[in-house]
Amino acid sequence: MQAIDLIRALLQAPALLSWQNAVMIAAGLILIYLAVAKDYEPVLLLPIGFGAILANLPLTGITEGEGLLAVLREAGVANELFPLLIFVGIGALTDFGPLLENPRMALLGAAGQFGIYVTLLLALLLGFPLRQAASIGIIGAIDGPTAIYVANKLAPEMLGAIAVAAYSYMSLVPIIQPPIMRLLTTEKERRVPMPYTRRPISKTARILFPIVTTLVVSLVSPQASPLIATLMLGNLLRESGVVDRLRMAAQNEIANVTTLLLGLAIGGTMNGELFIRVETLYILGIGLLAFVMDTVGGLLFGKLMYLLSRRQFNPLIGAAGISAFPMSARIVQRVGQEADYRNFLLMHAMGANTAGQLGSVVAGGVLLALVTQILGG
Amino acid sequence: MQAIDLIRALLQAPALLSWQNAVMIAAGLILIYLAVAKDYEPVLLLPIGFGAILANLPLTGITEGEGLLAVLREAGVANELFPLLIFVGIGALTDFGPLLENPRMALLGAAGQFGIYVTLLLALLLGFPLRQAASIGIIGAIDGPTAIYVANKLAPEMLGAIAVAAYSYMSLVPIIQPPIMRLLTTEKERRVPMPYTRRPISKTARILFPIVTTLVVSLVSPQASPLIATLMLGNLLRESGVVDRLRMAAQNEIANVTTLLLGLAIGGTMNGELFIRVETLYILGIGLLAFVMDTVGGLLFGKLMYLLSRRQFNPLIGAAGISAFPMSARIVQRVGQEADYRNFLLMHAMGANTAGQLGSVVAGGVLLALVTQILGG
Amino acid sequence: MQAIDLIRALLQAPALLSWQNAVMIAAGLILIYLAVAKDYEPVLLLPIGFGAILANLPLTGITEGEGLLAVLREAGVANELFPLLIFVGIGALTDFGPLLENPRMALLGAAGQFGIYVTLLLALLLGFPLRQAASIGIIGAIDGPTAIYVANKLAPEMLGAIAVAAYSYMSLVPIIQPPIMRLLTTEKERRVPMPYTRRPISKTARILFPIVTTLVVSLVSPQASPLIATLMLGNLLRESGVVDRLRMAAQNEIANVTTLLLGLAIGGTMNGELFIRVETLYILGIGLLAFVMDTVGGLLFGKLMYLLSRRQFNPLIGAAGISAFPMSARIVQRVGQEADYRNFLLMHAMGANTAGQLGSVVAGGVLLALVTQILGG
Amino acid sequence: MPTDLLVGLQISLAGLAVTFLVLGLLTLIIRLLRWIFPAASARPAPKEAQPEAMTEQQREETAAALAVAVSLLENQPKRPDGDPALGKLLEP
Amino acid sequence: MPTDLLVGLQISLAGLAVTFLVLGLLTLIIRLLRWIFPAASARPAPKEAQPEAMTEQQREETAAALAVAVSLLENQPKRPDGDPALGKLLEP
Amino acid sequence: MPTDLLVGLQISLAGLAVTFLVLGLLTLIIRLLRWIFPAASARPAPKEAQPEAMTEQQREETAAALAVAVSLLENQPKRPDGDPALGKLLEP
Ligand code: NA
Ligand code: NA
Ligand code: NA
Repeated sequence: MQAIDLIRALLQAPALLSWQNAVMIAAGLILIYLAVAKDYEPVLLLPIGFGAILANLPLTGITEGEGLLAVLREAGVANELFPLLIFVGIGALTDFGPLLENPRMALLGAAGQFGIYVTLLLALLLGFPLRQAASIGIIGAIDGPTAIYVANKLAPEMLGAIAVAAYSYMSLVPIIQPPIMRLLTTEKERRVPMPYTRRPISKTARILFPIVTTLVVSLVSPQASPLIATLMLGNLLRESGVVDRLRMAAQNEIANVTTLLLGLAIGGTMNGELFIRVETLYILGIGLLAFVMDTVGGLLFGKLMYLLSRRQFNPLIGAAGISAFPMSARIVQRVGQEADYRNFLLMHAMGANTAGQLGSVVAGGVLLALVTQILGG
Repeated sequence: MQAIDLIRALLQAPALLSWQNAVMIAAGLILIYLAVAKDYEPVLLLPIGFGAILANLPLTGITEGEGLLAVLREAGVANELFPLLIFVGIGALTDFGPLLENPRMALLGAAGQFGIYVTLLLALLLGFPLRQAASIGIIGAIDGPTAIYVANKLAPEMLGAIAVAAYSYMSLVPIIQPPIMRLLTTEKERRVPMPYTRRPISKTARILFPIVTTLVVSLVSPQASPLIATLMLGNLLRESGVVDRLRMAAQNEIANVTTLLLGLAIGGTMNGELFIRVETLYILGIGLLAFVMDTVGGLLFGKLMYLLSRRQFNPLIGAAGISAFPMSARIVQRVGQEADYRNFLLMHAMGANTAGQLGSVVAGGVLLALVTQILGG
Repeated sequence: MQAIDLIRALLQAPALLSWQNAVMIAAGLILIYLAVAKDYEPVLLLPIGFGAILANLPLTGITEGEGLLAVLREAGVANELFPLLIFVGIGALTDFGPLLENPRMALLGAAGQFGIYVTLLLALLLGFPLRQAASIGIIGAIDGPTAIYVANKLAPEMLGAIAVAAYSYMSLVPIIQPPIMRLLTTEKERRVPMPYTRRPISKTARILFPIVTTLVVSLVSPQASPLIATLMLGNLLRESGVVDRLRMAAQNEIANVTTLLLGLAIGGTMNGELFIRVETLYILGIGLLAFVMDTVGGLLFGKLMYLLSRRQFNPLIGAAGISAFPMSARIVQRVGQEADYRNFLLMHAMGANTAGQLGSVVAGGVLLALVTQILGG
Repeated sequence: MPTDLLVGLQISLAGLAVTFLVLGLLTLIIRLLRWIFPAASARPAPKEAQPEAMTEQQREETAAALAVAVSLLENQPKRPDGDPALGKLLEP
Repeated sequence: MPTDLLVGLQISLAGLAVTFLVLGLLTLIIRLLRWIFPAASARPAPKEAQPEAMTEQQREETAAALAVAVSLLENQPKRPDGDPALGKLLEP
Repeated sequence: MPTDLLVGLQISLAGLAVTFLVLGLLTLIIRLLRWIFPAASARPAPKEAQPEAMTEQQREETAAALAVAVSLLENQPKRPDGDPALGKLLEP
């Protein structure tokens, strides 16, 4: 064999690049573009996009055997380690104070999961089997780790699309929510003033909150236990005040390293041959609907509270009952101020927003339990 | 099946909560209370307590298969990775200078392991088989990573109780040691002044110390090699002065992340059905005795040195020969000053205290070797 | 069995220490000496040296089964995870700006790999089989992670020696390169002034560079894909400017922790019985030649550019086409200034130097592909 | 298909119900926690997370520092100047 | 042995050729990137990596701060002094 | 049972003996190390961990900085102002 033959034999990869690969590489580039130019959840979409590119380059072996992306998938996605570790970091970063001050906001966190079920039904109507329909529905949790956790258990073949949808739509909060909020509420409703009086919460209550929440949610919905437990563990590290070393490790080292590796591994599942099918388009489309219906659910529940409270409750706050924290609370503040510049809804909306995070986890666990039960029995 | 039946089927977990689970959840809460309110080794007892709670919530699957706590146990406890990595961090944080300045303090680090053997004998008397008795004895090392390392090799079923005992009793140093010190020494002994003259140690000697110690301990006691090697590697990173990046990584990132995950994984072994038995009470009780006997051994050896040195040696320093660093050195300083306010025993006690750390590791390795040999032959 | 017999049975390790073990322990001490006293790549040579010592202490079990070094080897060397993660960190630290400003410098990064092939041929002449000869040749990449990656795939039994050679010789840049530079260039050539005009590079071009490079290199040389992809991922984290959390995690936490563990694991492969053989001496000797021939190749190509550019190109810059970044660029600057104190070659040499990093990765992947193809077909 | 949808509807109803149930429970829990552990009368200055042992430690370090001072005064000829490395060694 | 060496020579030739090819391609790519995406006319001040959302966020925080100020002025008897914890809560 | 206890006693004796032996060895080792590598006569100022290459590097950077300065002076019309990004590029 001559050197020239060797070279020719070497240069096989371009010929093996299928059109599906090319499309997915383009999709990866778009994700990176959205991350960099549009700042759409860049810490996840950039690694996912890069991983998607790598997964579609022929002959690299990077997604198989002991290839890098296969190793990362085994180490942290298949066993759900990475999303759970990220939740420890999120918990360490989240201040549940606004919710502790306004406990009635908790119910909005349930209403904001409405889209999960609408989506589930629509997916069933479109012919998806139950476990796939539920996985699509979970996009309505608008919560990356929860979506990854549930999808990986019920329909791992859809993991890439669902993760991308969950994280992308989280970034679309400032674009999608305001028109829905204006459509579903009247000017009068949006102008309802809600005075905010800070209520001090004792340190003991702050420390017991994550522990008791873990106990109650785990007992009522055991399948949600790993999710709620890690989120609450992070919060306990934060509120206990005696383990700052661990809190910093959780919110920095653990969260950052894991986020990078999780993003790469998820991108690594997006091989064109598996990914490019009409189902993927459905997933992305229905996922968007899930998000819209979450907002609708939250707003309608907000309107109910408006009525029940004799017009003392600004229904806009309902839109913050999704888990996109703290973006949707900020949107509520902004839209509320448009109606009346003196409106200060932020702290109320923060309460609803953290409740939305809890609601997403609970809904994810409950959905997992229900589907497992039905399919198992 | 109706929605109401689904819900009913879902809510099974509370009914499955056994009294053992409830007791262990209470125990987990107590550990968290001790960590937060009493500051008892919070970086370990808080994660252990939280892990113990999680391990006793029914149907979560978090300790089995690919559940989070099972994954962490496999990744870092079964193979001893986590305690060894923590030792790298401890070594990077420990200044052996006081011991290098006062090498005769080294022997006190051997005397401070006395409790290990008293406990071992007592456990044999109480009917524990040898490998369990030795694991209980290792609580007398009063050193978390060593205790976890040895117990995991000899009696993994006792890991949770032994780790909890080791870390809890480390925290009790300020409560338990002073009365024993006052009981076993006379006022006259406690007042012995020990002038401290700082002796400069060359950088070369400081750098060679961890290397030579690794060589000697490994050759004399190969089973102690992983423990001493990681502790000394950390110290070499520190003293070499040329790898600050690695030193910081060892004492921060590696130590913190590993501590959190190790604590969770150990808590995860504390399932009520396995944990609640009379043996556990014995372990906790005898472990406390181990700690007391360590202090006694150290003090008696200190009194021997007092006599041999013609009353130039303050026997209180012997109490610092355990590995609870730097707490017991501080206690020695405090009790010494009670007797004579001019007493400055801290630096001497620091020497004995770092020797206690070495002694614990050596004693752990030797015990492991001896038991393995007897059981194997 | 009496206590004294037990002790005697315990103290077997010193008798089992073979002369090979003793030699390797001495070698480990020399590596640590070079790291600490000579500052030769201490972040790697110190852990490698320490690991080599541990691997040669009898009966510790630290390199077998679930021993620490075996666990680390499995976790990050066998699957190439650690070198690739280190590359993410290196990419995050590398500014490819000088290369983007002077793209013609890229070719010097190819010329600087000349030694790989000279070495490969020499090793074949000396009777090494192809896969070993190629692994020895890869020392000529003068790039630690690349050498480890390739050697682990082609000749894992040589991993220790090759890694040590690659990192040691990287440190010898300031000693070895200057005489060769003076020998192969004339005073007149060395005095060629190269004015440096900073050319602004748009942010878009900076961001697209790592992505397009990944695509092109992966398509032309798929076996190089994991290496180039991780290097470029790190650079994308850096240049994108939107994921500073991830960039810091890559260049600090990930790089530092991985470097420490990789060094230990590689040292752990250097057991005397396997390591001490005449081949090892050959490897170390030929490796040094590889380095010299890289420099020669770079300089000769520099002289070619000198001629082609009508004496506008300073051939010294060619010596920076190896991957020892940024040491060789600094050497070029220094030797250039010796000839004419007004010479400012640093930025040009930086361009060639970063190109050398890319060239090393490409050459490594190409070599892997060619050898795999020949041996497979 | 209709069966599937029926199952889906039941899941949706059950899921929404349990989610509201849990979040409702959390409302009660929060009220309960606030009732059992009320904040101190006036709003307390935000207590920085300082474990008790820190003050314990500080006390001991002060004691040690005093001891050093006394010892320095008494041994002045032997130890002419303060040891800058001591502070480091006293660190936990 | 000669066969081996021949193979080695071919590998060397092929390897060097492909390496030069790839690095040559990179030269072209860089020129292309610079041509398609030239830097803005004058050298721009190094644009610090500030994602758009940050300014978005800043705008909102300013709005919120103003709202707080207005609300404070209007409710002065009820809330006598500014709340030092508010700034923390406003953080993302 | 008595056998077990006897074994335990032997383990205890052997264990204590070896532990004292090893710690005793360490005492000797420390004395030996201090004897072979004594600290420099007067107590040296604590030498901060500065690898040699750093000063090497600093020397080169000074040289580079001088070169830049000269080059700037000579090319003043072409490059009107100092380049703020240069310092960054000179970093290792
Ligand atoms: Na949600
Ligand atoms: Na001890
Ligand atoms: Na190279």
